[in-house]
Amino acid sequence: MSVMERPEVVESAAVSPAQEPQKREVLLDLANVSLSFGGVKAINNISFDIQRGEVRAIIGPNGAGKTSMLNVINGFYQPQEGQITFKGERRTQMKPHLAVSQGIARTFQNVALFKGMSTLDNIMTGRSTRMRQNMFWQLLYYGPAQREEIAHRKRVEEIIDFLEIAHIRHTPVGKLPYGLQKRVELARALAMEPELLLLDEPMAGMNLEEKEDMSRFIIDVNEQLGTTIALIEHDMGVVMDLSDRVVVLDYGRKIADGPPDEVQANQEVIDAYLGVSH
Amino acid sequence: MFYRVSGQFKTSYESDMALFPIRQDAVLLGVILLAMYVVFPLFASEFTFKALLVPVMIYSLAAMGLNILTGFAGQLSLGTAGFMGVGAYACYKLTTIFPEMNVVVALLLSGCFSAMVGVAFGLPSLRIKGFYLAIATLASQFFLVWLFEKWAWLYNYNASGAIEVRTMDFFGLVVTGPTAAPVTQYYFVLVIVSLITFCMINLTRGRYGRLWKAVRDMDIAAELVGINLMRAKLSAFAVSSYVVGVAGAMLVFFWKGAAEPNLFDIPLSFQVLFIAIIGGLGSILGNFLGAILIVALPVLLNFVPGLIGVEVNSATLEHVNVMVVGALIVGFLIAEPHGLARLWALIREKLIIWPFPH
Amino acid sequence: MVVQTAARQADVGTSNVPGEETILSVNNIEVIYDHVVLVLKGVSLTVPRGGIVALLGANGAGKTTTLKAISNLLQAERGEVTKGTIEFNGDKVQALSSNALVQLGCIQVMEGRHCFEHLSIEDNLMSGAYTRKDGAAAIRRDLEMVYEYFPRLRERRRSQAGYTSGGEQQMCAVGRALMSRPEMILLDEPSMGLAPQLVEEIFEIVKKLNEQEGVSFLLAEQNTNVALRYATYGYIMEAGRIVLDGAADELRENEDVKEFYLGVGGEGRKSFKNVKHYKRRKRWLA
Amino acid sequence: MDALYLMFVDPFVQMADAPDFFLQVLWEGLVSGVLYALIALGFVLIFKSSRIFNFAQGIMVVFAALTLVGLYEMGLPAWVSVGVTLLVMYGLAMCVERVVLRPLVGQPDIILFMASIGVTMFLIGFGEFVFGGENKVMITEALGIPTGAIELNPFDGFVLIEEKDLTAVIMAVLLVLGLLLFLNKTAMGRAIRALGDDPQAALSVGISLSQIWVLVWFIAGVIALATGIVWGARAGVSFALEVIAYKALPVLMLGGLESVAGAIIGGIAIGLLEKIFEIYWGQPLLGGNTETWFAFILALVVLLFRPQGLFGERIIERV
Amino acid sequence: SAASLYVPNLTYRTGPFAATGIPIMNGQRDYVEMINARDGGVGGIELEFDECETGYNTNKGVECYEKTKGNAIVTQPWSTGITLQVLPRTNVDRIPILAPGYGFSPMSEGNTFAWAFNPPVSYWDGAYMILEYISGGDMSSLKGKEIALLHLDHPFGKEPIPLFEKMAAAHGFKFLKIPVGLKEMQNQSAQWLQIRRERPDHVIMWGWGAMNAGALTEAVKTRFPLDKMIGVWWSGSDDDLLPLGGKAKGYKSISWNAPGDYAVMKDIRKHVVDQGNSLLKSSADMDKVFYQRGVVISAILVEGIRTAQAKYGKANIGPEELRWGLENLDITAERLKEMGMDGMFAPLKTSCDNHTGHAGAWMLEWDGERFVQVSDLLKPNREVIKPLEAEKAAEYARNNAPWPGRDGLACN
Ligand SMILES: Nc1ncnc2c1ncn2[C@@H]1O[C@H](COP(=O)(O)OP(=O)(O)OP(=O)(O)O)[C@@H](O)[C@H]1O
Ligand SMILES: Nc1ncnc2c1ncn2[C@@H]1O[C@H](COP(=O)(O)OP(=O)(O)OP(=O)(O)O)[C@@H](O)[C@H]1O
Ligand SMILES: [Mg+2]
Ligand SMILES: [Mg+2]
Repeated sequence: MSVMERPEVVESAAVSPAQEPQKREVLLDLANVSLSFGGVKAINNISFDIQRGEVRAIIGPNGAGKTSMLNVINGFYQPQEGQITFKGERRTQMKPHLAVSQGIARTFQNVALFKGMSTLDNIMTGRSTRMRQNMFWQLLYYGPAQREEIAHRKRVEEIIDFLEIAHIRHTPVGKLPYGLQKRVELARALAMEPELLLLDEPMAGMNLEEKEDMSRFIIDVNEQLGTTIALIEHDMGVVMDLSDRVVVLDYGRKIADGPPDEVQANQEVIDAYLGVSH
Repeated sequence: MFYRVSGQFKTSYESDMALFPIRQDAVLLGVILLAMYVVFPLFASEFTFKALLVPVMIYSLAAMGLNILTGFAGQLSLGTAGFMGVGAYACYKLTTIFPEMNVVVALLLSGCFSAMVGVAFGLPSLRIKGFYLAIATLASQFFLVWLFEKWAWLYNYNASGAIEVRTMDFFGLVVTGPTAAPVTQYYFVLVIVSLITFCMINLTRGRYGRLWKAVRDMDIAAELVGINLMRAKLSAFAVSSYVVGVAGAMLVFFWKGAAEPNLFDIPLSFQVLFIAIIGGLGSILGNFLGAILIVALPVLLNFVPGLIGVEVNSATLEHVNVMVVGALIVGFLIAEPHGLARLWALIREKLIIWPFPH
Repeated sequence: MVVQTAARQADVGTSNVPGEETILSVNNIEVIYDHVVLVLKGVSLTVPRGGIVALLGANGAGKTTTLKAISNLLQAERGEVTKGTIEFNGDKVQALSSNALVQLGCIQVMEGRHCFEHLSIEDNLMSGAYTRKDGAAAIRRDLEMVYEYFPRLRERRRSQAGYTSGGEQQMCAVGRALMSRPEMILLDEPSMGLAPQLVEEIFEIVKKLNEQEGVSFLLAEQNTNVALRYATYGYIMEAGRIVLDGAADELRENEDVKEFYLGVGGEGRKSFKNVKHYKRRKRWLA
Repeated sequence: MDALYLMFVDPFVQMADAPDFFLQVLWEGLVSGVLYALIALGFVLIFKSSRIFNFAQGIMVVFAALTLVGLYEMGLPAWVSVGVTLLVMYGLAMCVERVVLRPLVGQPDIILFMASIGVTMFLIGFGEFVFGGENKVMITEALGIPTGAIELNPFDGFVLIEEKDLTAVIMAVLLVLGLLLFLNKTAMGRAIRALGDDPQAALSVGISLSQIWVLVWFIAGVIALATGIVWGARAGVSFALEVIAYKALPVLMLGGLESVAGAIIGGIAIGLLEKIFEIYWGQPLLGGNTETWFAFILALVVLLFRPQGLFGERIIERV
Repeated sequence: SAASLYVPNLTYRTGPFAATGIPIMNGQRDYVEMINARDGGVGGIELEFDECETGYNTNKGVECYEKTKGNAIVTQPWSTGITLQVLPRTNVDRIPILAPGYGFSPMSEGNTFAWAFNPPVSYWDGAYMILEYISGGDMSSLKGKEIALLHLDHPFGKEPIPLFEKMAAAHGFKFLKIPVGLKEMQNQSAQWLQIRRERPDHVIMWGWGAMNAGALTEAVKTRFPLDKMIGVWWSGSDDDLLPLGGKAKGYKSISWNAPGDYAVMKDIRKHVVDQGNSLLKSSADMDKVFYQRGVVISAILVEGIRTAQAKYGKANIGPEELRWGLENLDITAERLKEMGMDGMFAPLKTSCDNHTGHAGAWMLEWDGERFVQVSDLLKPNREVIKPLEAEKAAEYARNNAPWPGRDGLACN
């Protein structure tokens, strides 16, 4: 069992190398998606796609429907209309917890960590979909179970080093300052080894220094692990610098889509979102 | 000081994930086990066994079961006593239907029954949350007790309407019934409790422990990081009810020797819940500390007037007793809402950084 | 460096611009969580009447803790002020309960949009006026004012706050604070999660309130850029200590502030794309 | 076949055969329902304002009743002793707030729940210490509660309506209306609802927890007294009365923990259904005494479809 | 201590059943106090009467038993639950159980339950005597009648059922069980609706604690003819009836002690109550049935001690001797006179195969203020009951095998 476990882990450690920019295939495609809550139309007939290996920014004023969009993508909300195609497969009804096994991981706007658990355990939960050992061995915490634990622990430690959170390994996340919590959340998402990583305002409430670190991590994830990233962020600087393409939402509608500089110049976007002083 | 962690370096994840990353903890446990296995049996009187040690053990186990569900998986349950009842009645039926079945086997099997019932009553938890679920578990509580009353087959149509434990031996050694020596019963209970405790510690620090805690802390997020809520919750119910069931069986077989249905009514549920919470939710150690407090304290309180030599009639004593216990519970909750276990953790932290204040 | 701050606190203690009346002064407070975690290690700051003071600093520096300490919200988190004094309008307030403080005219907008989930937006705003005695009419007027400031809230006035977007909740929280007609507002990260032009708006509102109603502000902020543009004076916190303070424009010129908080290196704004993997040690930590 | 008949046909035949009896069943169900609702009200109010699942409500009923009777036996005029009892309940509210709630502000629900059980135990001990365990007789005439019975003769049968039950029903309805007005129309009411949502934020906008908690617990105490009077008038006042608290729990599930209206409607629904079930199904087919669990199962089934009960607040799940 | 005999009592002056418990406990206590005060104890040795509070809770019960058994000569468990738990242990600890009027009926089989005693009558006796009274001495007159048993849904409440069923089969009356849940005691509308529907000829109540008051209120309310309602002796407490006063006129309750102003009561008043070392709230309570029942219970115990002392010729007897004493009680009418309890309870004689005595009981009726005796001494028909006892006793022994039984204890 565990003998089979190891290679699987090792192999995943060195995930598929980064794709080169050209000949990008579409990873996720949304066509005419609409979602409404009672009266509120959170998402109004929106279509756009995310290509493998790119950093796709989603911006827009508050309440535009960005978060809802992510929720639709990873199946937490079921859109009333439209289709979603992921890795070439039309998605029908999907249970949220299956998104992970399909390769979609995310972070949350208002940090959604398991407050009672240590940083390490939080990240380990990201591995739970990959753990197989049955209750019996767990009871004894011996043999396969222990080996499995250790294998995954190794993987998690790699991520911990990568994100430089080794020093808070054993602290309960509830006590961590906001910025670090965001980082742990990213770590947890990475632990799932996703193909598509959804980041909901990863840098909200951070100061410049931390934003720089965070940007660096995001870039590295994108380039080294070749993970595709969908990014919601309100700091235009970050968006401009990191993203390959930007989609702009307003009141649930799509008002612009394209390369950053283009979007930034778009008058509608300026009025709806950026305001004059940018 | 005793808690010097310096000079203890972890060279492998194994050692870092070992039960006791800090040596002193292991030592401390050793001392406790020594006391339990050697010292107490040497000096304890029959009363101490029957009214203190054995009940404390059994209640700790029950609380541990509950703690799995409420402390680790965050599903507040008020139906513990009901599941203890299932364990007890199952064990009774097993031992009467198969008289030659070994006590231990019967005991462990009876746990399976309560586990099944537990899962059945756990199903609503997939939809119902918080106090609504808590009250829902009360439903199981009332329903089960009603069943114990009504379904005469369960108590073999006894005239007394209660279940009575006959004398049974474990490879020649009498362990149940009136003729069993208290000390043997004590050892028997102790061993089983230690074993289950060991397993529970492992379970809770491993994968299942993480699943449960994740569900407890934020179940939506848990679902979105790929945890199957149904699996996590039901497994919690199963494991919890199993332990609780075994505890219930032991309660009747190794302590009381007979039980009427309403023994398994709400007061027992609450008592167990108290232990779990005063002891500390989400901790294994806590259950023992809690049990010592909740079970032993009232017993000891009864002796106080005798010791300070005042003459109060038993009723007044009981009133005061209840008041004191109630007040103490509130007091402890205020002093340390996270329970005695946390209190200990804090002390330990202070010891580690001793002599520096922060 | 401890020595240095100690020295600094000496002259911070009373008021930053001499001859100016202070509305709030925090003198060398120390905060401990859970009886063990020492978070604030002697923080002092003062806010002049009618001033806007920015409290800057990395995550975990202790900004929120400071603000909570001022309006006595620590108890619920098992934290306590173990040293130092806090004065509002000249009288000591650390003994007062938080609602007493609100009645005195000092209210806080907490970090992370604490709205009343199950109440409608409007009820949320109204609850802000709980301590007011000056009659329904006045309250109505202010409600209108808030809606003027935040039209988005008017649109969602009937819906439960729990179902509004992050930004909407943030506005709701600020609006709610305004409803109490405070002399002083403690703003904890008002810009967090707000769209750029909303951030500007909020700060414009802050400025307006400050100029028109003479409300004083102490705002903990990550967005140093904006903060220093609107603030008159700034404190920079790290690891539970004030490490640097001065008039806003001075701070904007400070090399380190530039580098670490404004992100303008020698050659204009540097791109996030090519941030280097090293950290230069800050001078004040040297 | 036969079983099926007994299950699905016979009950209704019986209802048709003895309509006057059926009416009586309905009335008794209604009364029981109202009595349950009265206890549930106390729970709801406190839960709404502080997210405390106040288990002490049951014992508060006993305590209030005992105090009332005790004072009366000491020779105080009935209404005076009511007044004094109210004072006592106010004192109790103060103590609970000072000693229990304030130190525990911001703690997890379950801790507060436990604390309330601690309070329960304390009150039991204290109550028995002061009043002793003997049965007491609730004062009714002295309080102007009629004790006669009205006899109606529909369908040339008879339906008995106890006047004190009637009083109970009217009293409950008035209480509910009053509470609804208070909660939804006053600033205090809004504050109470706000407090339940987020104490931290409530503090920060200057809502005084202690003030509101004392108030709420006092109101709960008043409700407890009302409950104590009507229950006491039924079955005497003793500590056995404490178990009636459990009868309120399914009502809470069904009606929703935060809903005053839910308490009364849920109460009546449960009262009626459990009575009908017991009489026409429980007793003939299940050996009776199904009332101990029927309500719970009923509520459970409802919850499966509406996890927050019929009128409870939606559980908001956002990420 | 050598200077006194330690007689503990596992009381329940607290908890939901306190109301029933307190008066009895007072009676027990005061009689012993009186014996000590008046005669300086029994056979010259003082009785140390000690109470251990259980609140009717079995956990506490076990605890109390373990605590007191050390130097106790008897244990009085006072709850069916606790009795069941200590019963097997008494064989080992060799302490007699005294459970007057409760315990459970098969205890009469002394050969099985060597250490348990439930004088003067058992529940099955009670059930029989009630039927005897209803039928006016001729059971066949019950034919075609319907008799409802309103009972607590709890082992105590269910105990008489086997006998009623047997009788119903034998004499062709319809027997209807109406259980009352522990949580429905205060609100029995459902049960009484059923009674209104079934219109039984008689309602026999097997109630305890708060159930009695609840039932009587409902009975009055639903206008059930109270003279058709008869309670077991635990459903005959003045305190349950007083609130209803005249409304409950005609309600009957069988009792193995007849209330009255006996010489012994005067002594108790003189030596205990007036001395102010009784726990009674008011001395008027001395006339209440339950208080006097408590007195009778202690009286039986004291007689047991006397008998033992006489047999073994020493004052300071131990539990084993007391067991013999209780097994060879012979309280004749003369003896009752000497005790100042003439007519207070029926002459009682126990033996090896009769640990109950089956002395008989009287029917009491509530006249609006108090209970008054309305029948001559009723006696159970042993031919009917004994086989049932034997059967159930054997069953118990079987379930608890290996059951020591008499275990070599010599008879007489
Ligand atoms: N579960 C829900 N129920 C009701 N309305 C909802 C729900 N989720 C979102 N909404 C509404 O949908 C709209 C979009 O919400 P969303 O959270 O996606 O905005 P956003 O773009 O993320 O804004 P922000 O940048 O402030 O986070 C908002 O008006 C919000 O009120
Ligand atoms: N309840 C608590 N218990 C223990 N430690 C805490 C608690 N709350 C905060 N802390 C610690 O106090 C320190 C300061 O926290 P605080 O929230 O004040 O920082 P901050 O400057 O507001 O950070 P941010 O900019 O992210 O809001 C952090 O290191 C945090 O770990
Ligand atoms: Mg969002
Ligand atoms: Mg902060």
